[in-house]
Amino acid sequence: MDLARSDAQRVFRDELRAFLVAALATEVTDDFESQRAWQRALYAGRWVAPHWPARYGGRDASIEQFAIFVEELARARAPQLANRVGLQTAGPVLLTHGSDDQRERYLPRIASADDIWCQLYSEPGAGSDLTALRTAARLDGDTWRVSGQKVWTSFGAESDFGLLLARTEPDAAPHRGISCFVCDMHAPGVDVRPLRTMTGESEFAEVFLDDVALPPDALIGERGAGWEVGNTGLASERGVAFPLKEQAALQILLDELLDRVRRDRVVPSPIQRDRIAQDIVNLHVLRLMNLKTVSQLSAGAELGTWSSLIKLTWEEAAQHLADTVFETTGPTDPIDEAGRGAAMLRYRMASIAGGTTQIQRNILSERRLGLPREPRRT
Amino acid sequence: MDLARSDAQRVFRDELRAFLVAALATEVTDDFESQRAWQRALYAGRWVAPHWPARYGGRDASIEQFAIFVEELARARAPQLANRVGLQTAGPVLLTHGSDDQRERYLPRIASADDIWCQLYSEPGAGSDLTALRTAARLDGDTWRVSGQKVWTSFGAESDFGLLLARTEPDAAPHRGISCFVCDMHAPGVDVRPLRTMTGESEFAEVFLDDVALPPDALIGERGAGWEVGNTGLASERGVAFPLKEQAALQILLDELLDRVRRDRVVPSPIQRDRIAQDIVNLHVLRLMNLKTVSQLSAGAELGTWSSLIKLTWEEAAQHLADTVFETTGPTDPIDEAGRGAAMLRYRMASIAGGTTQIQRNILSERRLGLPREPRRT
Amino acid sequence: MQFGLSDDEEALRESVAGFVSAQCPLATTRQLLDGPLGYDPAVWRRAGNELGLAAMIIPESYGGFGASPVAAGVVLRELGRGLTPLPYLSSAVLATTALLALADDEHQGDLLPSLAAAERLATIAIIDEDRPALAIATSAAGRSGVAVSGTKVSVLDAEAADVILVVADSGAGPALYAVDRGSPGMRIERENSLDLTRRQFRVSFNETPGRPLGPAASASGLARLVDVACTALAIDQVGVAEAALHMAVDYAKVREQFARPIGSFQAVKHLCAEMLLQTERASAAAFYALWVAESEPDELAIASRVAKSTCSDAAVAVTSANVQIHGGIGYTWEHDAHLYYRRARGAALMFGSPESHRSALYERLTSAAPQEDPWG
Amino acid sequence: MQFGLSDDEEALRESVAGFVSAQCPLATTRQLLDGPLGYDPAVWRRAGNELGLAAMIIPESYGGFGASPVAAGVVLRELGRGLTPLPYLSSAVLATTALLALADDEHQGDLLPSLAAAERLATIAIIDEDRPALAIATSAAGRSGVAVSGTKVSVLDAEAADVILVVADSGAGPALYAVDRGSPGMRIERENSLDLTRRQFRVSFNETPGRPLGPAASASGLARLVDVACTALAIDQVGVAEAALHMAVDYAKVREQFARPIGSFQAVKHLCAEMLLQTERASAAAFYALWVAESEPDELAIASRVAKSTCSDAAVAVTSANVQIHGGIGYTWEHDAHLYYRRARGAALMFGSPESHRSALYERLTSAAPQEDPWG
Repeated sequence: MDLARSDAQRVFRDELRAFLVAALATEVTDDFESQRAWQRALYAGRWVAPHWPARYGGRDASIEQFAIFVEELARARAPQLANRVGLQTAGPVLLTHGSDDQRERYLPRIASADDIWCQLYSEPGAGSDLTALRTAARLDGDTWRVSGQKVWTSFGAESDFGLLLARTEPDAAPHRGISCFVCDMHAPGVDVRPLRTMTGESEFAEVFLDDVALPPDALIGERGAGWEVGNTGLASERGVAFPLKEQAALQILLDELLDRVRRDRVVPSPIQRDRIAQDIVNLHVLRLMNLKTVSQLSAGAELGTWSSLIKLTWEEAAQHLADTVFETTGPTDPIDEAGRGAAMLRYRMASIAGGTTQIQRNILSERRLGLPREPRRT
Repeated sequence: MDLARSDAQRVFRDELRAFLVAALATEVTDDFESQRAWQRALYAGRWVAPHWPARYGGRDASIEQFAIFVEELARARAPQLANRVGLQTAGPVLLTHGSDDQRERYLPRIASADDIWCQLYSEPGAGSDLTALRTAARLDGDTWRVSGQKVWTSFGAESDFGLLLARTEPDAAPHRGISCFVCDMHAPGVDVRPLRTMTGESEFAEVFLDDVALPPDALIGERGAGWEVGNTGLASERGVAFPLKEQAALQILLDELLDRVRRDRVVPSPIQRDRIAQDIVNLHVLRLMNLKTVSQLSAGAELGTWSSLIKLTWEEAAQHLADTVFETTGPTDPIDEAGRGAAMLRYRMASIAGGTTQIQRNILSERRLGLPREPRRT
Repeated sequence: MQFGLSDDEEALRESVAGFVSAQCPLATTRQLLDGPLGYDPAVWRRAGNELGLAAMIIPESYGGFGASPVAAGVVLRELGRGLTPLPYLSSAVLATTALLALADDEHQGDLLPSLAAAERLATIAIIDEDRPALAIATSAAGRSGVAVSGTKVSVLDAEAADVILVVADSGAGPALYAVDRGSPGMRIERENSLDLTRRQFRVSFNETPGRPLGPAASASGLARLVDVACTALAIDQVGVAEAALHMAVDYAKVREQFARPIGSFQAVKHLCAEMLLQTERASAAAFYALWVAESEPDELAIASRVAKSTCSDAAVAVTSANVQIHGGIGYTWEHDAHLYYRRARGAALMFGSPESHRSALYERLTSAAPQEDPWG
Repeated sequence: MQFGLSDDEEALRESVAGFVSAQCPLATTRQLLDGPLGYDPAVWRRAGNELGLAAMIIPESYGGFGASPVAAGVVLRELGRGLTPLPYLSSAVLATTALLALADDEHQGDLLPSLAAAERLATIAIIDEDRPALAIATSAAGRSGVAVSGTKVSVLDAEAADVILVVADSGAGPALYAVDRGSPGMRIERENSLDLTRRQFRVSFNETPGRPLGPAASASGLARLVDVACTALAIDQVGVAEAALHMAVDYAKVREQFARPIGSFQAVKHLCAEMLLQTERASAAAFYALWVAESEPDELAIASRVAKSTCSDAAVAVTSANVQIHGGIGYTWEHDAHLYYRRARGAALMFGSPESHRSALYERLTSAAPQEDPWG
């Protein structure tokens, strides 16, 4: 048990902090084009994806340094990166499974935010059961012809490329017949429509693919290996970046609330005080669970089902805190910029997206505790 | 919607109250023989089973009057009836399915507490799944020979007779091959051993049956119909008596707690105050749910799955209150006569006995909401 | 004894349910969300003419039907089930109850017949900004006419109301005042409320002319008004919870994942069973409070708080679970799940949070000797 | 960075686990439940000789091994897992910590070597009856000798201890006093505690002779002692929760109902998954507090309270769920499930309930400016 930071980590952090102080000296807004400009500024300092190889704009940083990077950006309240899906999802996939040509072509432009990427995985009929996806890619000569419908696509409207999962072998076992592609979002047949969520915002899109033609080199990795290819990085940088960013978002929300309590702008009842204290505890524990993630990865261990424990810890912390914020703040003085109750509504999706609570519990009970799978319907 | 009491009900209640005031004028202790004496005193006034026919010692009372009866005994803090298993379990079974001879022979002595009865249903391998019971009754000439093991038998040591479920048709479907018997607890081969529970008390027994011989007229109702016969009354007087008595027991516990709060012998924290308030709410709602039970039965409706809602309402209220009592009272001043935490330990069984929480939820989801049964193992 | 609807009450329920599904289905309500009132005044008039909703609890002497609180509850439950934004709660229940309890005969005779005929709409303004419900800060003063000053929040349907009944300090205690639409010094702002199907307003008065409707009210008279409001919201939440439960169960039966209906998984089944339990507990608590409101008024202070806290907790839990069971589709704007969740969350905080009602119950039952026989 | 046991720590864990299962299995502990001490002193001596438990955190200069709090936590977790009633927490952790923090060199030199050699046993008496942990009412006065008066509760292993370290008011603030076994005016009564595997005592002193061990302690010095106690109980509860989780999972795999292992039903599977989650969260919180105790002492006030509240809530929930999953058999005296439940319930209230620790966290993080960088 040793959680002390090494000198190298401190140097890395201090250099990053100095860069961020300078880069954030001027006020930055949070619209998409500002996020793109911010990503370019980071790219210029080689601070956009430090764990990537230097040849693609990174610093060959360790996973511990990458964790420091994510935390420091949040701590500095830096804007989001415009191309975060490209960096977190397409990046690891291409680095691991892309051809040399694909890597050269896409990775630098992902890092520089010249190309924006989105993810085309979920479908209306394939939510918890992603292996049930039905979007099909059919080989016509050497051209892939893709038809189907995708949902829950972030940056659908802004994207130049989409990382696509489609069924290429209709007769194979459900998770074996899937392949992973680069989909040109400007190609004919790609139709992106905004998807409005319960919060009233349209932060996602539905993407309709109608006989979209993709060239042979759109395929990433082996044909039929799309399940493994598309999930690359889920248990490493994505397994670190997402929870750390979410932890930071919750910490900011909690800090806002505590600040209001200190200034008597929120006067919680005794029960609400206990709720807030539980939020403090939950965030503290989430931080420790995330530390443990980094520790495991830096020791070279697979995360495996640990990710389900992180997911459940996060979703409980998020929903509890968002509910607290709603219940403690009056209608005239919301903490959320989006209005009172906005976080409470938004975090309903924490127990749904990325594997529902129920799916995580199934994974833990079967794969971590070794309890029997349920019987299949006869 | 009309919850007003009729004049007849008020007359019934007032007569009972007057009887109880007189009968309880002298101090009554709560050991078994005192409970037997108390039951005899009630029997003398025809107040032991008012819903029974007059010829067996009852008053042909309605279910609403029976509910009043149960509540008034609790309200007067009357002692328990020694033969309560006989009255609540054997009584309805014999009244509905017993032969004339069986009724004449057993019912008056059940009411007078001359015979004490117990129930022999649960087995170590048949808890949630009662249809899995393995105790077998085999016909040898005209004698039934019974072997097997029963658990969770109240009054095992004090009983003269046991109401027994045993498998008589080994080849029939699990719940079809069971028959219901009167088992003479003094017969050779009956071995009763005390079963100590987590509270440290031995309020139950294990009963071992080793080739016990039962005469032909020990069979109650049809052979193979034991499942229906043995569960008679579950959804009528037993469905009223048990929840009302338990409601009363919880009300007494809550009253004790509130009384201590009033006298500053318990000084709850703000969180504990909210817990206590929730206990007040829970008991109020349990009372209303029980009222609704009586209303349904008096309208001639079947309770069916409603009993599962009652069970869940009760077990939640019971465990919540018992936990509150433990948490709010110090080690030197327990509310429970049995010591600090005794109720908390005892009510662990509320979510296990009589159908676990999980079984009740299954019943509700499948039979009340019409959700699909789970697939059977292939 | 009957703990459940009588044949008459059941017939009323069916006709209201039929009216709601025919005249104001949720698809229509969605189209009115951005409209000026949030509902269609023509439908409200039809509800008055065809069902007598506006006149229900008004005594026959004022042109009403003199119906019981239980009957009003039957209506509120159906309007909750349909998230129907008609001004029934505001005008026909709360304002009417306030007039019957706190106005003198003359003003009752002035206002109630026009409310009964659905010719006019009223609402009540009782909750002061940043004060508990019964600590009335809004004041009414003046020699000839009366001028009302102060700010009220959570006023239902204030924009639609022809007259706002304001509880204000008369100098001799709180009393009821009528302020007409468009009176000078009155400002009506829509609150940025989570709930999209029940509009709430912040209404401020600055030397606004008001008509005194009756003498200063007793504390218990005012408290009873809040008790009635809590009971009304409680039964509304029962309808909300029942609708969400049925949506969830229906979806769980047809949505398939892993080649099975999701409703065949115990995780979903047991969640539905828990939703059912919460809903049934809420229903028992709300109907009991409604019955008590008429038949055992002394018990209303307790029964209404039990009902409001139980129904609020239930409606929030059940509508939240409904979102969860629907998964992604339940998180979309187009799906109705969020409308129910928003309604439940909003109603839970109106006229006191569950916690505040429990706190009041605790105080009542632990101060001095018990005032009620808990054995009922 | 390593958030988990080092090879040495893992080796320690295995040897303690081996010792527990060989020398003090639960079946043996059950036989000692009604005995005079609740444990076998010979086994404690062997634990001293073979594992060096008594000497672990005592500095080498006093005959100990100078081990870290994390190492002590590794031991506490195994003793919790086995419900092992050895006086490790009382003497080797709490009394030793108190001596190291509050006694002067002379008295450390007097007591620590004999504790390290497992020749003597000590315990601490810090919690006054009806007072919060740090409001010390017990007093020490006198000119030549010192006389201690007052009543302490929740004193561990008081009957077994050769010396009781009493925190009492010296006049200039609370300080540590040693009271020897059998001193006049001292009365030791076993508390009727729920927990059968950790004995607690009420100890009253009436003009009992005591030896002052050091100067008056600072408030922070005393607070740190309570923080260490909370951290120790937290990791004990991790062991308790882990044991209960494993019992439940093992049983769910073999117990059949409806012709299936009950562990194939989602209701049971998901309950087990939730137990796992609680246990893992608790483990992270407790090990972090242990690490902080040595490496970031300023953070201990927060980390220990987070750990104590998290581990208490987890242990109670997990041990209760374990009873539920076992069904009827889990409700029997002969089954071990209740011993774990009792232990968890008892430990949850020692040195402050989860609620009291949350309340302290709230006060700390909302009073004035934040004292810690929450970003870690």
